[in-house]
Parts: sequence; C-alpha cells; structure tokens
Amino acid sequence: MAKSLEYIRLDKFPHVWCPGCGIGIVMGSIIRAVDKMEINKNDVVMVSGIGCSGRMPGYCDFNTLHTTHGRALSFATGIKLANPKFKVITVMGDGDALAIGGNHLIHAARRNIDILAIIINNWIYGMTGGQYSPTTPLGSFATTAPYGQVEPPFDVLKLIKGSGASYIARGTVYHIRELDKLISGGLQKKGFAVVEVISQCPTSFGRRNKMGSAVEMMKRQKEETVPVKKAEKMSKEELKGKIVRGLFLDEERDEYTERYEKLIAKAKEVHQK
Amino acid sequence: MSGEKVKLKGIEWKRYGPLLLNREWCKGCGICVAFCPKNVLKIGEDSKVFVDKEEDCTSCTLCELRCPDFAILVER
Amino acid sequence: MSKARIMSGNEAVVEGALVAGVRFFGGYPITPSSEIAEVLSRLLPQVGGKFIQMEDELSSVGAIVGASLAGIKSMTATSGPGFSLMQENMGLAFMAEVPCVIVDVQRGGPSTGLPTKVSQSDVMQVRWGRHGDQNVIALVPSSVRESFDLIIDCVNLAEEYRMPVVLLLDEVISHMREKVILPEKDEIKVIERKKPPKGQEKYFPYEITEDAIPPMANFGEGYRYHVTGLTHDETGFPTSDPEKINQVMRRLYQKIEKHKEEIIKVEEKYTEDAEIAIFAYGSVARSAYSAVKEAREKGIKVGLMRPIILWPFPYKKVSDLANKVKRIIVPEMNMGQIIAEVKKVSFGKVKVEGVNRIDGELITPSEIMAKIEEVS
Amino acid sequence: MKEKYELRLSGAGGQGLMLAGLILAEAAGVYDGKNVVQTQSYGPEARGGASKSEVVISEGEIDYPKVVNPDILLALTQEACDKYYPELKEGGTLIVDSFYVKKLPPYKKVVSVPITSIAEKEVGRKVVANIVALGVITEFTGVVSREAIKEAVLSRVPKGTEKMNEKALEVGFRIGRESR
Repeated sequence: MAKSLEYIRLDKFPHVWCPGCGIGIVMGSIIRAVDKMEINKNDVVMVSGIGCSGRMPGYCDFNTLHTTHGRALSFATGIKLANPKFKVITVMGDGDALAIGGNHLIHAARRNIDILAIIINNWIYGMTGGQYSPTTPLGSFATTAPYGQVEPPFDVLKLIKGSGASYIARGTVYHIRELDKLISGGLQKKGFAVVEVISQCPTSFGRRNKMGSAVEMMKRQKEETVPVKKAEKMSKEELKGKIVRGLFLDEERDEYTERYEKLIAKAKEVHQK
Repeated sequence: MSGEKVKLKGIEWKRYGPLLLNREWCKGCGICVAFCPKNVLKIGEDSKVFVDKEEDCTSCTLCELRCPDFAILVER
Repeated sequence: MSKARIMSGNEAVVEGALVAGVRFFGGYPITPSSEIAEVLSRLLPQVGGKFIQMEDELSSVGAIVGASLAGIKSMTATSGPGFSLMQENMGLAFMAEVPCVIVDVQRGGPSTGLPTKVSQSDVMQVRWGRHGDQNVIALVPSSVRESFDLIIDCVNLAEEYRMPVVLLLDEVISHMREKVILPEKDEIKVIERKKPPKGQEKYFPYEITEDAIPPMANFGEGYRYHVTGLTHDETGFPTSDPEKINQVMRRLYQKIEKHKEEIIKVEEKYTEDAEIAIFAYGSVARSAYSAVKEAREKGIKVGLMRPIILWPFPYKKVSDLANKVKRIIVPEMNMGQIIAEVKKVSFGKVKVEGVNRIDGELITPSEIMAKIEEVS
Repeated sequence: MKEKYELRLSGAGGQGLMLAGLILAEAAGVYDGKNVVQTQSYGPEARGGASKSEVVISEGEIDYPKVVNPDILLALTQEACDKYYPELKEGGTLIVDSFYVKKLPPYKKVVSVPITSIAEKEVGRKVVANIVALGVITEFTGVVSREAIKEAVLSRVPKGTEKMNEKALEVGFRIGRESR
C-alpha cells in the first residue's frame, strides 16, 4: 500500500485531468510495473508528446521529458541510444502516436529499440477540444466531424505488427489487473513494446457521442471488448463491433541498442587495424 | 477509529478500516463506487467519495487500482 | 601529428566535432550536408560514439536533444529544407535549454530549390525560423580551417550557454577542399556544461542565476527533474503565471544579451583608413577580400568587415564602421537579408548597397570590384 | 613557377576526374607545400554529362576558390572541350584526349594524345586514363613536381592497384615529355 506515493510528485497533485479521465489509471498501472521490476527511479526516463497524456511525466518522479506533439519517440530514441542503461517509457495519445507521430512510431518499431510505448487511445483529441483523431470510429462526432467521422480509423496493432515491434498488447482501463500484466510485460521486454490502452474521455468524446459518464464508458469497455483467446474462437460476424484485447505478440528479437554496441565493437576493431 | 487522520509522505489521509481516502484529490468521478464489488463506497453531497460500509470491504484493491486520481489507498 | 591535409569543409566539421567531444549524431541525409553524416557514421562508433540516421529532420533534433539530456554532446547536420523541418524541436531546445549543435549547409531555395548549389538564404531562417522570442547564436565560417575551428566553438557555446547553436555553412565552404594544418589537441579548448555543485540537495534546473545560465544536471544523475517545451518556472514545471513566465523568458533572452560582447566575433581587414567598407560573410567574404586587395592595388581605400559569428549580430561594430566610411557594400547570395541588419545601424550615416546573386553561383571578386568602382 | 595556377579537369561522369582533382590538390598542397583549393561539380551534374573538377594552386593566399579562366584545361570529352575551351586563359594549355576529342579548337598550345587508348594499350586498363592524364599534366606544365604527384597517387588509389597506377603515371610522364 501507498507504494504509488513513492513514485509521484506529490506537490503537483491534484492533477489536471478531468474527473473520470482514464489517463490517471494508466499512470497507476505504469507505476506498479516500475515498482514490480524494482528499477531505480534515477534510471527511468518518461517521455511524452503533448495533450492530456503529455502531462503524465510531470506527475511521475522519474527523469521526465514533455516534448512536442508526436515527437516523444524521437527524443526517447536519442536518450536510449545515448545511454542504454535507461529504462525508457513513452506515453502518447492516439493523435500523438498515430497522426503527427505516426512516422516515428513505425520507425521505432522497425528498429526494435528498447522502449515501452504506451498509446492511450481515447478516440479523440481531448485537451484541444475534441477534434477527430486517426482512431475516431467512423460516424462518431467530433468538433471537426460535425456530420460524423468520414475517415476509417487505424487498427493500431496491425500497424505496429507490420512495422516490427517485439511486444504488442491492448488493454483497457476497465480491465485493470489485466492492464497491469500487459504493461508490466511490456516494460520487462527487451525491445520495442507497444501497449495500446483503451481509455475514456468523458469530456470531449463521451459527451459529444452520448456515451454517458466515465463509468458508463468503462462499462462499454467491459461489454465491447473480448479477450484475444476467446476472439480466436469467434466468427467474423460475432466479432463485429468488438475490440479484441490482450497480448498479441511477444517475440524475442535483436534489440537496436544491443546491435549498436556490437557495431561499436566492430568499428573499433576496424579502426585498430 | 473511522475517519482517523493519517499522514503519508506529508499528505493527509483519512482512514476507514482498510481504506485511506484523500478527498482533496478526489474529483468525484464515481468509478470506484460503480465498480466496487461490495458497494462499500458512495459519492457524497459534496460530489466526493465517502466510505459507506467499511465493514464490507474485502481489500480487493479494485478501487485503488481504478482511481484516476490516486485518491484511494487500500491496506492489505 | 599535425601535417598539411587536403580536406573539405564538411570533413573539417566532422574532425572538429569529434575533438570538441561530440559523441552523438542524429540526422537525415540532405545535400550538401550529407558527407558530415557519412563520415560520422564511420568515425563515431570508432570512438564509442553513436550515429543514427533518423526517419526525418524533426526526429533528428528530437534525438540529439534526448542524447544531450542523457549527458552526451550531440549534433545534427542538414540544409535549408531540412532546417525548416528542424525548427519545431529546435524551439524546444531553446525553451528547455538543452545544448546541441545544428549544422546548416545552405543551398538555394525556396523548396527543394538548388540542391547542389550555393546560397546564403538561411541567415534569417536561423534568426527567426521558430515562433516565439529567443536569442540565437550562429557561426559562419569562410574557410575549411575555420569550419574546423567554429564547429568546436559551436559545441563549446552550446554547452556554455545551454542552448542549440548553429554552424551556418554554405555549399562552397562545405564542398571545397583546401589545404589545412589542424592544431594539436592540447591547443584546443573544450568546454563542458556547468553542473550543479556536488552534493547539492535541491536542484532547480531553470534557476535564476547571476549569469542567467542555470547549471545543468544530466538525466540519471539523481535529480529526476522535469523538462518541458511549455513555459515553466525555475523548477521546470509548466506555469501560466505571468510573473513567472516573464522571469524565465527574459532570463532566456538575457542569457545571450548579457554575454553578447564576449560572444561576438568579427574580422576586419584594411578598415582603419577605409572609405568604402564591404560587409561580407561565409564564402562571399573570400571574393570580397580578393576584391579589397585588387581595389587597394588600384589605390581605392576599401576595407572588409567579416562577421565570424553572425548572430548575435555585431550592431555596435557595424555602427562604428558606418561612422567612419562613406559607403558600405553588402554582397550576399540572397536578395538582401543581412543588408537590412547593416542598414538598421547605418541609417542616416552612410549609404548601404547590396551585390546580390541567387543563381547558385558564388559572387565573383569582379562583381564586387565593379560595385566598388561604381561607388568610389 | 608563376604565383597562381588555375586548372580545370573536365570530361564525363565516371572518368575519375574527381579523384584526379583531389590527387592533384594533395600533390600541390601536401607534398609540394603550396596553397591549394579544389572544387568540383556535384550531384546529377557530376554523374552524367559534363563533369569537372577544379584546382587552384598558389604560392600565396587563395581567396576566391573557383576557377574563372584556367591556365590548364584538361578535356576528356568533346562536350567538355567545346564547353570549356572558350574560358581557357590566353596562352594557357589545352590537353585533350584525342580518343574522344576529334574536333580540336583552332589553338596552338594544345596537347592532343589518345590518353584513354594509351591507358588501355600500355597499362591494360581504360580506368587509369585519369592517372595517365595527371602524368601528362605534371610533365608538360610542371604545375606540380613529379615526386609529389607520385606520392599523392600512391596514397589515394585503392590498395593493390599501386603498381598499375604507378605505371599509368610513368606512361603519362613519357607522353608529356614527348609532347613538349
């Protein structure tokens, strides 16, 4: 108990997030994962982009970096490559990771650099007032989709899988014990790990789409998702409108900074000749 | 004693059985209330959480895990 | 062993960067800067450094800022179009006060423009490319040897002032090969960032200090501080308190303003008795110097003022110059960018005229000579 | 030797002119101890079509780094010869590869030898035509010393090809001598 208090910047509380926002829940899960691994706080670097999720590093007692929109992974790449001893966690929103930062995401995955990338997917640009994002479902309303979203959304996990990460998972803030396991697994993974977390934005998405309170939105997470094992046995018809959650990929692959250390050894050998 | 003040890391908490509440941080979203398996918690007139049936608490920690505001701690 | 070598400006930048302690390069290839990346990709790992070719220029600056926060001296290299893409994260480096070096090898523009040809049209992009207010430091070498010296100065200035510093080359200097004799390592001064005093309990990463430059702890050294591109107070946390914002933003500006006399560097030739002065920088300064010598042979009293550091701009020195000469000529490979700065402090004193070329060719000594003869 | 020499080595992409320019610069700067600046065409320009590498050699400081009117112009293609000959300094030396340059400009001070075919016949490889050309330039104009150009060639050519390139240079020296 009270372990979480060891990892948060108490003087910054209460935080800026709206009542019922899921980002704080994700933060708790990340903190428990760090605590479980017993990593020295001085060796943890948390990097974010901007927006609501971008504020998370400010509340965590690690080395923290709040960057520009979508660029968290590029800063994180520099930090990790410069000093591979760091455990680097990036926290991004759906707009951050998949729109403006989409390129950095696929390339971080391609390199398989040892970074845990948390994508908090609340289907919307929350902080800036509810504009649509690359995950906003077709037909949903947003301040820039007054007639309903006309663009189909990304399937985040398929995108990442095609790019080459070594750990891919999706959880929800409702399924909190499962989320703890998924995030903890991602943090332990040596390689690029992505955990997409389905979360609620009652203020900018829920309200506009008549989804009710944060509680109602979390109930939907329960009802509208199915575990990956169960989904394997379900027909396409049965899976319609459902989001599959759980661990999708957990692979051992050569990690980038380790490969780079080998490159250095080789370069030094060539140099000495 | 129910409602006893406890200081943790310089922050004031109130103890109700195994539960510690920080009502300063609570934003009254009701998530802990809705998903408590034993209906231990309620939202008060001031729109913040309070412990209604502390004797029913099983220390399952779901409220702590799901609280977005870090406003509930559970002693086990 | 120091012996004569033939090397290009780009190669000299690499040599200098390594001597200055750069051990991280994150970049994206672009002509005419690519040789810097190519050579560093080979040499950095040999000294245990890291090279990464990022997916674009935005992430290149992200990566070098990240590496610098992790405590490694870092740089990138690009050209005009890439430099445009770098502005966003450069802005963060200014705001968050993270030392790093950006080499911009200028080529013709706008857009893809003239990839393999020379230009000096980024001089104002360097100064004003980002939104918001900030003072900048940019150095403009005129030779291969100076490219070596000035990249070292860039790294030193970045560390000393906790900010991004730009080495502004042009295609001629970057690609031409010249005979150089580089100094011995022990003749070179290398500056490290100012750290918080050992054992200091509380650390304010953006403390208001006497010299306006707060000490910088690296990530992992135990302070666990917060870095953000948002306006922040001395603790590093976002603030929207006008008083705090004013304090930090003015300090950021003062950082350079306070030290500009130490930073500014100008070379003058034959200006003591000059009646006509030429103000030229980068490769054009070579043509200008050639013209000056020719004019002197013809008995025309011409002098050259060459900024080695372009930003902060040597307003005082130019103003003094304007007090004593009858004309100032500003040749530059753009439609007239720096001439406006010269005019700012020469207004009402002396007429200032440009010689401009934007066709990708270096301004020749004879073009400058023609202007000298026209005004003399 | 006079104070300042401007050289332009011209031809087509792939003829090894960039390397030749660098070798010449090193011979003059590193081994003969003079001041030197070398520039060249870049990008698509340097790949297909006309390509050039320029060297300025001087006892004194070199300010303007480009070649305006070359004292020595090497043209390895007809296109390069036609394009650059008009810029040759009055009294300057034109050296052409008669294997490619069939139409000579009306000019007296011209060395016209089949550099490429000689390279193939006497050294066994067309690719060393650039080194043969360096030999011709050195011997005919004296712009760099024989020792300097030899050292520069040997330090720049790929390992294992030193003998072949040395031979190419010697062949160039001979042609240069014979052309004087």
